[in-house]
Amino acid sequence: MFESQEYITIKKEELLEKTAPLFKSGHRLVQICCTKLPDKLIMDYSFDKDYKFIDYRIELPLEGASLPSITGIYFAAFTYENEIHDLFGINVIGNALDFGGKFYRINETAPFNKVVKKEVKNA
Amino acid sequence: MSDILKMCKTVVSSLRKKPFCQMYPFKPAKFYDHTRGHIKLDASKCILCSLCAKRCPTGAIEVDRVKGSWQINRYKCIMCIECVVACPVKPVKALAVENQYAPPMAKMEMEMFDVEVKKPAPKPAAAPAASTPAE
Amino acid sequence: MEIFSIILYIILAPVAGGIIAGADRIITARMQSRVGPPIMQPFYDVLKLFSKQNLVVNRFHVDYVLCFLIFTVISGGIFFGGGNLLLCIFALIVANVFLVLAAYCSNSPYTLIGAERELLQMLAAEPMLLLTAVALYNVTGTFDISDMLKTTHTPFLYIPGVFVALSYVLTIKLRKSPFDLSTSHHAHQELVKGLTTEMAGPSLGFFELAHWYETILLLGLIYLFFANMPIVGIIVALAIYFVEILIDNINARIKWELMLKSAWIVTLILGVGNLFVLYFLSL
Amino acid sequence: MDWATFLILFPLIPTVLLLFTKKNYEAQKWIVIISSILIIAGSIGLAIQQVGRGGDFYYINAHAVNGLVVFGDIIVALVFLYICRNLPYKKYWIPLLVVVQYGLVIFYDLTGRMPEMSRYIYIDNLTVIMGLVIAIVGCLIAIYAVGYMKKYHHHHHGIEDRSHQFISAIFLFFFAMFGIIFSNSVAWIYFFWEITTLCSFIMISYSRTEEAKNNAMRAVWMLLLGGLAFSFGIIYCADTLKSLDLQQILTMKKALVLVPILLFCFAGMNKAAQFPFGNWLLGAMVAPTPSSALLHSSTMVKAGVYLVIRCSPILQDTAAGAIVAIIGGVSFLAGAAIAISQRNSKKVLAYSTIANLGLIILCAGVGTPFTLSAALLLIIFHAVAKALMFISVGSVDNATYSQDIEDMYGMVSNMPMLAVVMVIGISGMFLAPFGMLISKMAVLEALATRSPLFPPIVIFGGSMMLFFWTKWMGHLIAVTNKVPPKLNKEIGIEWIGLAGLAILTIVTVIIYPLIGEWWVIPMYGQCPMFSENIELTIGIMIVMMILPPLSFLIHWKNLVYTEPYLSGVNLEDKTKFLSSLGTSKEWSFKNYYLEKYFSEGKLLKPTIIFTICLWVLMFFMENL
Amino acid sequence: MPNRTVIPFGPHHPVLPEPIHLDLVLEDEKVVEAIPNVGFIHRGLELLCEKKPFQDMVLVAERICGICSLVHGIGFVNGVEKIMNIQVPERAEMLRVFWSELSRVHSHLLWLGLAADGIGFESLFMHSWRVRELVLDIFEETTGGRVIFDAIKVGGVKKNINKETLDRILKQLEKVEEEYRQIADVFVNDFTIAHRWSGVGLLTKEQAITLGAVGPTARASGLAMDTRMIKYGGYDKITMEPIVETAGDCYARALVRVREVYQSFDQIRQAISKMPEGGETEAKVTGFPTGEYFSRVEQPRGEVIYYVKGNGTKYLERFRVRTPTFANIPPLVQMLAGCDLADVPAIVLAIDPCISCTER
Amino acid sequence: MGFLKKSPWILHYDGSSCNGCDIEVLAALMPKYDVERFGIINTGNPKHADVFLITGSVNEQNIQVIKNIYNQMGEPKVVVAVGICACTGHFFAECYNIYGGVDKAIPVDVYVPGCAARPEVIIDAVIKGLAVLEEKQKNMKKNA
Ligand code: NFV
Ligand code: SF4
Ligand code: SF4
Ligand code: SF4
Repeated sequence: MFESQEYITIKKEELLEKTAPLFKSGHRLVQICCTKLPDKLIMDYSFDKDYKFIDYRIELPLEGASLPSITGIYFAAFTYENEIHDLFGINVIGNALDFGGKFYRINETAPFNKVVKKEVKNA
Repeated sequence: MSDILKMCKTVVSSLRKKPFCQMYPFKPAKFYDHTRGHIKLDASKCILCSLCAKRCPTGAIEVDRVKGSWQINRYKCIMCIECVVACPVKPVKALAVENQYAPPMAKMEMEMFDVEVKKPAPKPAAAPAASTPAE
Repeated sequence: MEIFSIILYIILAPVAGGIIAGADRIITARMQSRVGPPIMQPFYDVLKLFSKQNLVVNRFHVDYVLCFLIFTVISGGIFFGGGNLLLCIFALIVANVFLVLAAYCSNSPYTLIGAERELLQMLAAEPMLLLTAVALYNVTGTFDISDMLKTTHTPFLYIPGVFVALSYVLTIKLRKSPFDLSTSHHAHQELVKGLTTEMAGPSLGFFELAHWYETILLLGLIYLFFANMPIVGIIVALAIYFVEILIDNINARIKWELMLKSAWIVTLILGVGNLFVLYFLSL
Repeated sequence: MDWATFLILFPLIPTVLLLFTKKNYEAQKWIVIISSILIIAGSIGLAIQQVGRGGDFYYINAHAVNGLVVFGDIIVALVFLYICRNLPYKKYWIPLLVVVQYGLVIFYDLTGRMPEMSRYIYIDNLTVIMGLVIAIVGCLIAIYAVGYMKKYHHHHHGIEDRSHQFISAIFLFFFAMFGIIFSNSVAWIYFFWEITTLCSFIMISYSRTEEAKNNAMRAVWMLLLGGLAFSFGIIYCADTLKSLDLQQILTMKKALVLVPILLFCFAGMNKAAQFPFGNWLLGAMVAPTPSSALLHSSTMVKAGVYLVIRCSPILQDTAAGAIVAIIGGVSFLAGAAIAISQRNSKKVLAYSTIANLGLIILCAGVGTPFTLSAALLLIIFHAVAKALMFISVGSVDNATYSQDIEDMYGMVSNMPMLAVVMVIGISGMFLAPFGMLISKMAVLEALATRSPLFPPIVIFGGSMMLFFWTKWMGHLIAVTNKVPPKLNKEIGIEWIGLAGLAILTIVTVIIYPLIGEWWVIPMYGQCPMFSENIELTIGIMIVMMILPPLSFLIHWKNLVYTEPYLSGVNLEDKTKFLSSLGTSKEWSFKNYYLEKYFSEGKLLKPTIIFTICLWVLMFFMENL
Repeated sequence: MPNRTVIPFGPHHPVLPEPIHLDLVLEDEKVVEAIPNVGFIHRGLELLCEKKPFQDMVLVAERICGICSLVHGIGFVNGVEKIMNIQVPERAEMLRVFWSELSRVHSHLLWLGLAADGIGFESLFMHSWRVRELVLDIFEETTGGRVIFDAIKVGGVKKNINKETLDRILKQLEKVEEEYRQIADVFVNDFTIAHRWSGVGLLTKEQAITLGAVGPTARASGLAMDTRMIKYGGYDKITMEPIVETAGDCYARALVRVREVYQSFDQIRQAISKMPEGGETEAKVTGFPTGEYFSRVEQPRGEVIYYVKGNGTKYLERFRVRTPTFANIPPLVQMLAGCDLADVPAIVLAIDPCISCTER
Repeated sequence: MGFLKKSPWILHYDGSSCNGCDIEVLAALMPKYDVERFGIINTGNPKHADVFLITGSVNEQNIQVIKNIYNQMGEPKVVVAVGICACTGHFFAECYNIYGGVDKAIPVDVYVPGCAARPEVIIDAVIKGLAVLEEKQKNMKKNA
């Protein structure tokens, strides 16, 4: 048996205003996930209450993407945001507990997003 | 008071009982039928088709058709048994799972089996290839 | 005669202490449903430690540990030479202070915290040790151990409370759970190996050796409660040690606050209380 | 001239001379050194003379100068009033204290109500020991002070250099102290008694800062309370007992003399900074360190305990005596407990002084010969070690501008010699075989048979002392890998004081059986911790002291140096580790202060209330 | 000037079976600040999906962690089966439930032991692991491995269990349960354990929600949340109620786990009784995955999420795991503030941290 | 002196293992296998240990930790790489963050195969390590 899920695509600017009501209504942040597609990155913000799964999706460009941090609403997001910064090279603005790229100390920059990596090397 | 002595029962009873210890090196290790110890090759059966090597997710097996050698790196093998499943030799496969685990070593060396190269090299396994998703 | 028994102590105490430690490990293992090491294991351990490299953070560290050993031996020597019990306990305290200093001088965070914990343990345990001396004095009328042994009545009968309280703090001194706060002599803990973290090879060997001497000395203290009945005394001392092993195995390690409070409360109620009872009875 | 008279009067010469040496350090130095030598020689002379006399006491009649004492009283009273000239708000009762007590005493004097007496100066072994302590320890501190004050003004810029006055006050102090211990007339004692108060005011207020002035004022009024009790005692003696002769009073019937004796004890314990009066001593910390050293070790507080010990024959086996002992015990416990939570080295020392004096008072309150001799040992060892501790803290302060114990971490790498001296001092305070521990053992032995109340007090207090001393000592001896900060390390003439006291700390331990044989046993008939075979005892002491330094000389072969265990995140720099955020971070360690249980805020108030209750109870019980 | 001691805690530390690093700032023994750091086990195995065909990714998923290995496999194949629309035979589903509950028992026993070790209760540690060995015997008998089982594959399971063995296992379970009861009694009632755990590492229900706690950590704070309630896989045929405690301290977390073991015993019996006799244990897998799915399953430590996205080749486009420990790290930071130094291991262990899961 | 052989104290560090080998190392200490029979104690402190059991492969972040711990152990010491992660890096060797087996960081004396290595093999390995340990001690003496 599988639960059914749907993914709601929103704009980057809407993120904060969409998450705040969820916080108020007692949803918990399930996860933040980033996926690299050949032409873009997609971010999934998943929330849950009473086993009901809500997923907001944001599309981002491959290079030089940036995001507002939701740590102001969900403090727990800091782990995900640091991780995404380290692995995908997405610049998360306003992270409440910023490890400054040292969350995972890896010897490559943004291994999940090779495009960014090349750029950094050239720079 | 009794709260402080809760563990007493277990402790004192184990003091009376025989230890749970299996006394390993002095008594042989206990294995089950399914126990995955190490992969053993029956060199006489192997046809050097290298299907096992292709299937192996860790690249532990190396097969050299020319020299007639079948090597396994025990330090890469994860005992997933995929190679055994993949081996096409019938009715008894050339590869088998032994219960006894591979011993620790001071050097990492490939374990080599010399396989007699059968004169007509069988066709590179066309039939079994279908059963596994194509490479 | 005294010299003779002192020499005997210096030679035999580590042997006896090591065997007791070995038995301790076997019994502990059996309590945990294991087989456990051979009884001579502690000796192997210590001899091995002496054959290892002497790793130090700075050299003074070894000296302090050596002083710890020496003073423990001195304290035991005073005890078994029939000297003054107070002097013996104070020498033991000095030994302990040297252990703490050894930790301090090595300048490494976990040892330092271990040192601080050891101090807390001393704060918890020393009062009872000294009180034992005072109580024994009240019963036997002397601080001299040689004279105490000549007593005709059994001190235990007069000061059972002190005996129980002493057994309680003995758990601290023997570094057994639930009071194994500063060295983690047995299970693991938040301080790695606490006080002994920086000790390696020979210096750890000294530490273990001193611990054996200490164990024998403390069991001797128990023995004094039955000074007029040698056999009973020895049996009770060993029984107490067994109880300590049992306690070690049926308790989690507690935190320092509870340790300090409980040790002091036990000292005050059982120890001091017993003295008061004795005082009023003899009035 | 008699040694005693010499000792009383001679200090006045340097006192006066020094007043004319403003900023002339050379002159100060020589005056201090020469007079110190003379004073020490005097005290030793007295001591030898006393041994020769077989330990008996004797009296000197000095009726001629009795008039001068009255005159002195008037002057002192005027000085006190002068001090009170610009009082802080609402403290008008301070001059009132002065007026009442001096009014009474001078009135009695001038109206001839004071009974006549013939034996003004009294010398026995107790006085001799006190004399030795005051002379030797005090003079070493005085010499130290010369060097210290120079550096003190080096880094306290705002303060006017009046060090000549300061040092002169030290000698005035000696004058008063010798006066107290040699006098047999309570009126004389009272005169000298108040001079010490005056001296401490001068010293405490030295820096003239607001805090210093306040603290000095507090010291004055608290001490004047003791003075008041003293004057009442004198009046009582004069009126009811018709005698001012202390020795005579002590031989009277207990019931008769208990009231004045208790008043004297009150004065004594007040001076010895027992709770609830501990505050003045704590406030005295603001003064330059030599004055703390002086107040805490050989003078001032020792005058207090001296008086209580003098009175102890009367206290023995009385309920009041027991309460005196309990007050001492409470001070001992509270002082030791609060010291645990203190970070400032001088404060730790101050609380430990209160505690140790409490122990002495405890012994005096119990009052058996056994405890008294233990108390004597305590006085000697405490004076030496405490003086050493204070002056070394002073030197550290001069070098690092900090009195914080945490800042002394790793001192042995920065200032090894000073650290060694301090370690000796601290060992002297609590470690076997050093003095304080011997005396504590003596106390325990002496108390063991008494009521079961006292041994636990000693034991618990002792354990707490062990705690704070050891953690301090540990800080000193930690061998750090840090580069030492640039320090002002020159210690000049102070070394005489530092080294002298350090050697004294060790020597007193070695010769203490002799002290016992020459002075204590003749007086009290016994000395605890003193067996027949002195040689063996001395031998054990020496062995215990020599072993540790010897072991440091061992040449360890095959030492392999490594870095400390830092959970595997060590960095090249041994003081740093790789932090969570990927930066290098310095690890640090601070001692435990257990403020949750032992802080001033938690313990001070209950102690004060409790001791006040005890005091009230004591006087109340007398009337029953 | 506060008395601040700064020390590193971990990555190598004997009470921590796994490397986690904390910068601790202490006052006496009180922790005033604790900054966690992970990454010592980061392997980056999510990216292996570009190199290994999706069937082999089960092996990879199982090697995310050796404690919850089997459930990792199940979670991953759940996702793949969903996007490939594979109907798993019922017997296989029940076997999966059987194994995953058994592995919950093994994981909880392991944790109880480690947690006991963290508070210095060595003999309880030993005894918990002694009981755990009995569970491992069942595993070895049925799958051939002690900790890494390799029993799951896309479309079903690799190993079948015959009837006699199942009966024997049921008997063995009786024995395990009896032994366990004795140990559980100690955990629930012992004085020193209560002293070490009760009131330590508090997390209120609100904090649990906002900080995103999952699993026993959340349930101990009164949050009735158990992913098994969404009835994935074979769980639709199993009846259960989430186990909830309200105290929100380490003790409650231990109690939740202690009680969950009983619950798992019950579910194992349910699974065995509901297992259809005979029948297939694997479905045929054809084609390549396309589509995406967030598969959610309940691990011993809480809810875990596998995101699988196929792109029609034999390699997955994206494989991502969000593990329970990862979600429990922010609550951990919250819990650590203000505790004692001696409580640090207790609290860290109370969330049952599995760093290899967290960092993959 | 053959005491080294009779009391090898182990230290265990989890490199980047999946916990599989890790808990098997612990299991070896537990009642069923009880390596204390051979005097083995899990010390948890590099300065006390003789045998370094390391599970899991080496990555960017832990390579320095492993080296630090290794350097803090007193000679003679042996290193046992437990599990194929520690030997060769498993298939994680292909991952971006993994350098490979433990021998990339420190010299390894005994390699233990298996994923996960069974407690029995771990016992065998430690015993095998003891021979190496003795050897090293002899060399140490010779050089001294
Ligand atoms: N349960 C579990 Fe895991 C997973 N997923 C988690 O943190 O243990 Ni290794
Ligand atoms: S068992 Fe698996 S890993 Fe081992 S050789 Fe066979 S296929 Fe390769
Ligand atoms: S698959 Fe079988 S026959 Fe072919 S090479 Fe491998 S072992 Fe030999
Ligand atoms: S070898 Fe296997 S079981 Fe061991 S750590 Fe590596 S993946 Fe885990």
